[in-house]
Amino acid sequence: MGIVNILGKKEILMPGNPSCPGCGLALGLRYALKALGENTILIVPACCTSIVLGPYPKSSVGVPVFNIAFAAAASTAAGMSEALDLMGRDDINVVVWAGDGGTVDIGIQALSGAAERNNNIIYICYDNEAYMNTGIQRSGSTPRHAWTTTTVLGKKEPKKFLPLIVASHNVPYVATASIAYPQDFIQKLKKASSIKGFKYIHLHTPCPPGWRFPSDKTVEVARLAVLTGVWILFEIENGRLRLTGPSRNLVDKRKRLPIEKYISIQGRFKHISKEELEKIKEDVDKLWHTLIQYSSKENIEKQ
Amino acid sequence: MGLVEIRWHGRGGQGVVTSAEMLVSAAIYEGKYAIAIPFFGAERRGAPVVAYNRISDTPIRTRCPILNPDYVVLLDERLGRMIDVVRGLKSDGVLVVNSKSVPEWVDRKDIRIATVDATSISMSLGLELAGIVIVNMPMLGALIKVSNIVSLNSLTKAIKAKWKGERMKQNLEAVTRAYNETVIW
Amino acid sequence: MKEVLMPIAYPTKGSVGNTGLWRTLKPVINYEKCTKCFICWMYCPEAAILAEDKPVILYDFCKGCGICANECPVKAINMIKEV
Amino acid sequence: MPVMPLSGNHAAAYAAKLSRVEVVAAYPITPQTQIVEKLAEFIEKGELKAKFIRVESEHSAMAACIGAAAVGARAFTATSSQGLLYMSEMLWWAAGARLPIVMGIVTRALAPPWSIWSDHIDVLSQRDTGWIIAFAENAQEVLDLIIQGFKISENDRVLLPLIVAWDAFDVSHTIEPVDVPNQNVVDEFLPKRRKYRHTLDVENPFSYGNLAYPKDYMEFRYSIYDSMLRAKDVIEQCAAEYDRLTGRYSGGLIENYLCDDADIVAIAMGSISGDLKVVVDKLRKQGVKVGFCRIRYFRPFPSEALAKCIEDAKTILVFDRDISFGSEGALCLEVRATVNREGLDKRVYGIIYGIGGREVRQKDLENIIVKAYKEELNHPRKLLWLNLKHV
Repeated sequence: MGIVNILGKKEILMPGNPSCPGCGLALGLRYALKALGENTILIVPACCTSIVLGPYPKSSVGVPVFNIAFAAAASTAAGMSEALDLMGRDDINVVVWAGDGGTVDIGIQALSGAAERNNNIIYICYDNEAYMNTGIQRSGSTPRHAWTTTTVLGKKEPKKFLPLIVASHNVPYVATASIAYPQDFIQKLKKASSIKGFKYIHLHTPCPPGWRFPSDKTVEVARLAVLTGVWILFEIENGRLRLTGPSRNLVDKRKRLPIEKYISIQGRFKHISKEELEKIKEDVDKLWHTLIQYSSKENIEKQ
Repeated sequence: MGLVEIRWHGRGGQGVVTSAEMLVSAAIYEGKYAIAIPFFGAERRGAPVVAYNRISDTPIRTRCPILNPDYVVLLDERLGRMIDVVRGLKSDGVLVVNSKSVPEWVDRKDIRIATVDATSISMSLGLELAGIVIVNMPMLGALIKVSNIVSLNSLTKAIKAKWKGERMKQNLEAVTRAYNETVIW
Repeated sequence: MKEVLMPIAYPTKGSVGNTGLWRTLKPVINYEKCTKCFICWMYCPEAAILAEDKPVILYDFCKGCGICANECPVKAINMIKEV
Repeated sequence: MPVMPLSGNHAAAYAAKLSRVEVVAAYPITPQTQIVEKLAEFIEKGELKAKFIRVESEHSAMAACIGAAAVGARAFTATSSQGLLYMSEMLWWAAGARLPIVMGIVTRALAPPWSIWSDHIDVLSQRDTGWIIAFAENAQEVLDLIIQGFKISENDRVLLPLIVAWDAFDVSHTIEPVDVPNQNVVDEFLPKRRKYRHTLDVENPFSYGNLAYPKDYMEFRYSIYDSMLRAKDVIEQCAAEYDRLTGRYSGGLIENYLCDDADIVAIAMGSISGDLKVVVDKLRKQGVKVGFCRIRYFRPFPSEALAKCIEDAKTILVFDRDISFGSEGALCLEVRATVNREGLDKRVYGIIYGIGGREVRQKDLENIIVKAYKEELNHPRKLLWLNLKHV
């Protein structure tokens, strides 16, 4: 029962909601609500979760949720957190739960504003790497060469990596997480909840219909993303980057699983050529390089 | 007192809008009605600016621009060489100008002229900001001297309500000195 | 209307009904093999597995995604066809 | 109650302060900026206990107000022109979410070409958002309508956000004596904002605004329509109560200025109203039976009150400081609809004036009324653009 105690039995995301079978974001939301508890208000912009929340007059979550326009999540949350602070309610987590489109594309202005003002909110971006709610169109967060309905030959540009952009706002806490590593994610959420100011967590949430893999492989795909080094787990606290979870042991490239293992399991990459695969590998190496440079030397040596 | 209409000409930064505002403030102390309408252009500091005042014993509903003022107050004498500052000034109306003497460009015989060396007064009191001498207070003193639309006492009250400390003293001194030094030609 | 109508939605289990009907494959736990590690419970995106003294699947809501079967370290869960 | 020399914009800031707003979120734009500068000053000096959120856009300004209002705070913002259009999406959200927010709009023309001067197109483009929309004539009314605005907006049978609009420079920067009510008077008129059924609360969780299928959606829109109709009574009641407490009647759906026996009635909104009243007085002295009807609330549109006001007039002149391209002025369209709906027999002339701050003199207003009186105007189908340069 170790895991059960760590995660907690209470289910705030309720079964019988409209998520797709094997939905990565639903799993992420279930963890997030377990970690943050009932003193939480969710702000949800247009995204898959707008549907997962359930049709009026029923809701699939047991905390207050405010639906808001696509570009407005962070600013709405800022207004809420300031108002709650004025009312003396500093015990409530004001949490944005937004997809990658609503975060890295249309929502980035409001996100940047709230981050710069250091508004007291937790912003969680669940990244399924495309506009899934509208039917798999590419977003700024879609990785290079991935098929989407608007990049039928694969996306030409690399993934816009938002965590470091947010970190450039000098916010107190930025982290990445994966649904394959719930303990790591939950720890980060609890830490974020204890810090005052702007907290950002970027959660990798594979999507079976969008990434073209069977619904039972969601966690496996998420795990392979981490073990191949494609998705890197870290946290940046007061400007110091620290690798977390399995990523701690993957600074040495040779310790990572081959990227092919991650790529070949997903239909969205099935068209790619050898050269394109090499380009994807380059992108991964580049990100590792950037992150290693970002972390302090002693930090890396310790690992 | 019937309706009195005033047009102010100056340069951005000289305090035209503030003087128009102070006149409203002073009028309120006398139970009069007044309105200050700054004509707001997109211009920056140093560019010519215009503001209007209407003062009356009865409520003022009109807000369209003043075409035939009773008084024209000119904060920068040199502006008179560029634009027709006395345009529409009523016959027997008064041009109040920041100058030591009657400017040579005044070509109307049917108007009266009052002058005050506001620049010297303000400079001697250190009323300067970012390289521009703020002459609005002495010009206000000159205007009420020639017009009597509000009393020096009411204007003093208005100044005391708006500023404190050294700035208030400087402004009061500027108004009073100009009030006493204004020459009506 | 007597009152202002507000789009308020209250928490409800089965907000879209019994999603168990969506299922084509059904996970069945072989409790003889089950080590009660609760990894299936942990990874269920639907919260359709209860953590009792052993994991219990809520078939009313399980959509049959199969993650539990895929993640079970001892392969104690079989996906079988719904009849 | 002290009389203070205030610009329209500063009157708005005092109104928000007297209304004890709790959250202000705003972005600078000419000619609105002094409102929020003054509010920021009140807050920083501790004269107003509120949060000022210095947002990065107008879209976020309204979003922040929505967030604050959703958890029960009294929220205020202000904007103009392009800022209002950028915010537009969130206006629909605020109304749909039934959140009582009050916003000041300093009316300003839209670009291109750039213009910072007044017309009403910015506000009227937001006509159908579900916001109550009021136009103030002067700084006093800016103050009075904002304070009343919170009361109207927060009425639990209304629960719709509310705009008070006033004209750039003509009101926003013009300084006038404004009778500022004492705080205790305003407190009595406008108690602390209450908690509603839809105020978010962790003790009573619900999702707000979830997907509504066609079987459910339409009723929400009907409810807004229904509340707008009810707002008409609430607006009148609030004006009466405000009058009782302050001794000043400064509100209500319309202003009837000498319309009752008029043959010809001019209709307009905003700052031109004072000049129109002066012109009416002048023409009355000359024996012209003219009246002026000011539309104070454009939404809900006061059809019934207007119909009564113009009942006996033969000719109606509608002064629009806006143009709906391909049709005519928005106010004129409303007046025609009212005339038609009430089965009245009138000639209605549409006049477009003051676009982008174009100067209008009393003489211009007088000439056009006299022309109409002498039945010398062109056919009502021909829209008249006042002081248009020869093009």
